[in-house]
Amino acid sequence: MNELKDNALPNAVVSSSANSAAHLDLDTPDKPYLASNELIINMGPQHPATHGVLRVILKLDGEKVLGTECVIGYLHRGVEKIAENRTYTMFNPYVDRMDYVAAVSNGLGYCQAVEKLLNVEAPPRANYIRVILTELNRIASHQLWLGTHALDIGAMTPLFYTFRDREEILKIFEKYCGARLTTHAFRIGGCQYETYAGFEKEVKNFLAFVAPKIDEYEELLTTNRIWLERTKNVGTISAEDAIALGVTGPVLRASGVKWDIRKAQPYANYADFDFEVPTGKNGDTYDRYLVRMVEMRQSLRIIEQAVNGIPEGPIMAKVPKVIKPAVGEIYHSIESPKGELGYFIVSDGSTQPYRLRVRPPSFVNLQALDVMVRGQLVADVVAVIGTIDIVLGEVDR
Amino acid sequence: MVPVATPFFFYGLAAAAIISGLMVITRRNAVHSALALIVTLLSVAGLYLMLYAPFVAGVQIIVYAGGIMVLFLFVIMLVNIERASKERRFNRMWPVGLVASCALLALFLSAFSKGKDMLPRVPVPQLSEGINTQQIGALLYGEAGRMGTYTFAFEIASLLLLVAILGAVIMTKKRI
Amino acid sequence: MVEKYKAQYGSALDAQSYLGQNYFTVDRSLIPDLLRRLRDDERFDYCVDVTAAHYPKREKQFDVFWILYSFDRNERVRVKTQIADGESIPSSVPIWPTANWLEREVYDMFGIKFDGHPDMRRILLPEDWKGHPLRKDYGILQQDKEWVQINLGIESGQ
Amino acid sequence: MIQYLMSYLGSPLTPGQAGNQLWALIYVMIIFTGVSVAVMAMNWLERKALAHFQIRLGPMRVGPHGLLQPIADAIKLALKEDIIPTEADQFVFWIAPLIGLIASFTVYIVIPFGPSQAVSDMNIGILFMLGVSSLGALGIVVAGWASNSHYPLIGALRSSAQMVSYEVAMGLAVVSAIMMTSLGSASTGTLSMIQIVESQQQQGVWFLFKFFPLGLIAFVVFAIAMVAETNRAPFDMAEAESELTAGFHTEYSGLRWSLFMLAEYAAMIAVSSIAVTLWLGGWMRPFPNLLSGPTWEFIFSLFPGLTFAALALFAFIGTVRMPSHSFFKIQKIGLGAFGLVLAFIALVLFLIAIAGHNSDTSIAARFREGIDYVYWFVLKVSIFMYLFIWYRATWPRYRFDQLMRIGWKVMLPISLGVLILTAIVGIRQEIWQAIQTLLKG
Repeated sequence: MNELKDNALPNAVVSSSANSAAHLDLDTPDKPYLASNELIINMGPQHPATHGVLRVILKLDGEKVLGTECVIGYLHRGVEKIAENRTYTMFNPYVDRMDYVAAVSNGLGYCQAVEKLLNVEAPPRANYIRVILTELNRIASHQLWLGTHALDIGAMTPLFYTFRDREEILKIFEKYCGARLTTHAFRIGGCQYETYAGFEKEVKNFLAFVAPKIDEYEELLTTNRIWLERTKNVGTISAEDAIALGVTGPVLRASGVKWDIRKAQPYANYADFDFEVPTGKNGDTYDRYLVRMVEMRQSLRIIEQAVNGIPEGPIMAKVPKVIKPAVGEIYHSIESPKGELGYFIVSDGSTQPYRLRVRPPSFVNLQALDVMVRGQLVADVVAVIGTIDIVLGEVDR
Repeated sequence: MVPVATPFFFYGLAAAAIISGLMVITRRNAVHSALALIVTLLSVAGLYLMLYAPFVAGVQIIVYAGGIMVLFLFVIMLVNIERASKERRFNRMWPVGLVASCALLALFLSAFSKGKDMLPRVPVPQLSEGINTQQIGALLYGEAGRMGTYTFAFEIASLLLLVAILGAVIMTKKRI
Repeated sequence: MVEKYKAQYGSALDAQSYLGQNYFTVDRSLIPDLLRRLRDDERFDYCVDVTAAHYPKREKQFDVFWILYSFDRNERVRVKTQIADGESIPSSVPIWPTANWLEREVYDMFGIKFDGHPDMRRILLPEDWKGHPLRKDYGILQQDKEWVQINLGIESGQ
Repeated sequence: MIQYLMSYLGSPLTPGQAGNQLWALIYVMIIFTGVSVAVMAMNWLERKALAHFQIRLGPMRVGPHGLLQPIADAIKLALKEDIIPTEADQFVFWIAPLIGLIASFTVYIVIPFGPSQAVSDMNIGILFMLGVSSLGALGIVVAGWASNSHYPLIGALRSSAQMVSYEVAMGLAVVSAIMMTSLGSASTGTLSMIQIVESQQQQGVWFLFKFFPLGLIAFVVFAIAMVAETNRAPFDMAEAESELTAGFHTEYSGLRWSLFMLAEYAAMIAVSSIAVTLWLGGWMRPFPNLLSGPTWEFIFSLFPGLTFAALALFAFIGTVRMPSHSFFKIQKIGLGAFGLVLAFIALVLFLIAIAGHNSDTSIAARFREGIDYVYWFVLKVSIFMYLFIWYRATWPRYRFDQLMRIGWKVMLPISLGVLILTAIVGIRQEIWQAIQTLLKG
């Protein structure tokens, strides 16, 4: 009987995934003759809206989602294993390859974690540079998120607008450190490069350039009826659920939890800056969109303050040539554009980390997908995947 | 208004209707049957056109071929086709069907043998194609203050359909 | 808080601090209990991470870590315990649902089983992969050649 | 021969009415090629316009400003490997694109490009159009099913439900326009496309403005429903690329896929033609009654020439503005030549207009009239085509349940209400008389 039923499903059913879909409870009781079937759809790993190589197995009743199962790991490169076989300095560029959209944030988290382990502080000027670049990177990451998210929901045009403006940020990165995407901008103990001539002016120009552009995106979407219908009450997650599922970043804030590591446990010199932490009320896709839009504006505020207040001075702290931290373990986390990005380092006193664990925000946030889309429609799945803002490089590491 | 190759089209359409009608009941695959049924409906629409009844032909296409058959296909697609096609096509009921079709054949044969005597000898008025739609309207709804011949029947039929729609809605909706 | 637990659990619990970060080193037997109490009584309602480290030369080969955070107290704490190879440990999914994937990853990478986990399967690596890559005895260039040959059709297995 | 030509050109009848099969065949061929070329042009235009909406350039490499891109695309698609999945239902998979294509091309039989510029003037014209274009849904449904794959199946289910529901609102909106044909001072109701336009001329008003705002509302309902009917953004559920990869044509490739595209664009033009015919006065130029007389005729007949002249001017400006690098040499020559062709067409059109103005019964006059009709019709249709592109660039996609909700809970009641109101307003005098007699008696 079961065999017959399986045959009846069109052949897109992933037969090879039988074991991975096992807990979706495929063995529903037999339906009477001519009953409509539940569809099992394999979304991805090659699908335009899964942002890379995420594979989601959807169990559908018509268009309604009864359950999801994420299959990840297609991009697994064993970053944590690599870390155990590289010195602290050598591993630094590798972290850029995790969340390649927000490489600067990754680098900042790693450098600060090792600095903490060594018990050194980066000098103030380095901190200012770090904050400027990290916040620029946050804007770039949110822009990329906005473009792809809007494209998932069917609005093509914002994608091109955001990419046009993101280009300006990447130009600044390129001028500063020579790379656009995987920047490797910071070193353990500070920054390697002094800012180039005209850096401040260029950043200020960018601020003046991008503020109206953000209005432009909002004009296209914020009050658009279709956008509202597609995002309001879609993928809702309550604050309790969000905390229980360990969701962080804009997704958590949209559920109404006012928690941002930049405020709660300030790192670098975020304590010096004046900025707001936006929160949402309903925890739906629209609130997450609004939160991220406000975050972009707040990032602009931070950058403005940082550029105006950037002090003179050294950019590197005194760090030994060969980094050899004492035996011990440390956890350090920062607020990456996606959420809490943590590094847990166990040192055995040698030049290489004994164990380096990355706490990836996308990985943990992706867990909430199932809660968010249950009972919604197929079209909402792509909207929710977009709104969680995952980067598969970080999910799979 | 000279009809073009009338016998050719008549026999062509009739043959298409009959062959596709046979295919409807012999195809194992329900979607193939549905497609054959569409061909049947379209051929019948063609026959209507030859009878100078373009409105009926148009309605046939728009309602049956365009609307109802799409819904048919919609339902068929949701259904377990592979299993249905594995079932025996002509099951236990075939003697009943045979008897019924034999009776129908006998009726047709008797009508045919008695020939034209059965039909009224009054020549059917040749209507112009142009006013076919208006005439249907007049028959169904009446014209110039006069009730049409079939107004009452038409309204009754629409009431029946409304009841059927209500029934369907109540059956499918769990909570009203 | 520390005194309270020390008084209750005695020598099975040891509270330490390194570079300003607090952690408990506890006996394996305390595990589901202590975590639950940390969540319920001390409001550590957010499980940041579950991870492990491998020490092949020790008798109890694995360190398992829970990194916890409390929104109310704005405070982080780590819980650390040691288990031997092949030993399993109670799952913390009933306490924090977020531990689901995190524990699966630990299982995937170290081969540590969690009792009571709803779905103890590999997460990043394919289900029938052999070996657990983050163990120290798993070489950095090592691969499950057989799996690669069968599933990807690559002759050399690399 | 010339006599024969004259006799046809002088005839106020369509070839179908005149029973002239040869002319009908020639017309069919002209329309078929015309629509195919229009689809290609539309393809280029859509990519270009969309690109400019999105601050990019669009195709620039194949020919000057990518003008030859559709041809390159067509060649590419024709030469591509035609893949039929092994598990697909071969026959149905093969026939599905043809159903859609035939349906969307057949409707052109009754589309009037002018009072005699149509293949045939059917007495049930609009009904025929709606019926045949509703057959187009079958192609999509069957294609999705035959692919034997999940995304196409869902796409097919979506599109069948969508088309059937929006057909209802669309049909009611059309009925309210048809009803208006019978509500003039001296006109009878008709379903014929040509007579609908003529009735607008007699009543001296486009149905868009008749019984304001009833005509307008019906038109808007139709304009929304026609986007849904043709599966275009923001109602492109059936091929929502971010959800269903490509919806019903996920498994199609090469020529078969291009047939679907051809059918889609042809259907877009067809529904736009219905809208133009029913509400925007079809082939009529603006103010045919108000600004009549030979002088106005002459002024309006200059428009086709002016349009082409403007296009030629654009081409020349583009030629001049092209960078003077050797790489652009061929492109420059190409664009200049294109401009010259356009200018030549403009010149011919001007000459025809002038010749037609001077003599009133000659072939030239007939020609001028025909060109005018087709020009205004095509102009109105192309406004709709541009709107289709504009929608696509601006709006996100609706979700399926929202789409159905709008169709059934908003559009259907509105169109039904408009229909009833139109009837009441149309026979208000009769109703008033009836009430008066009732009060007296």
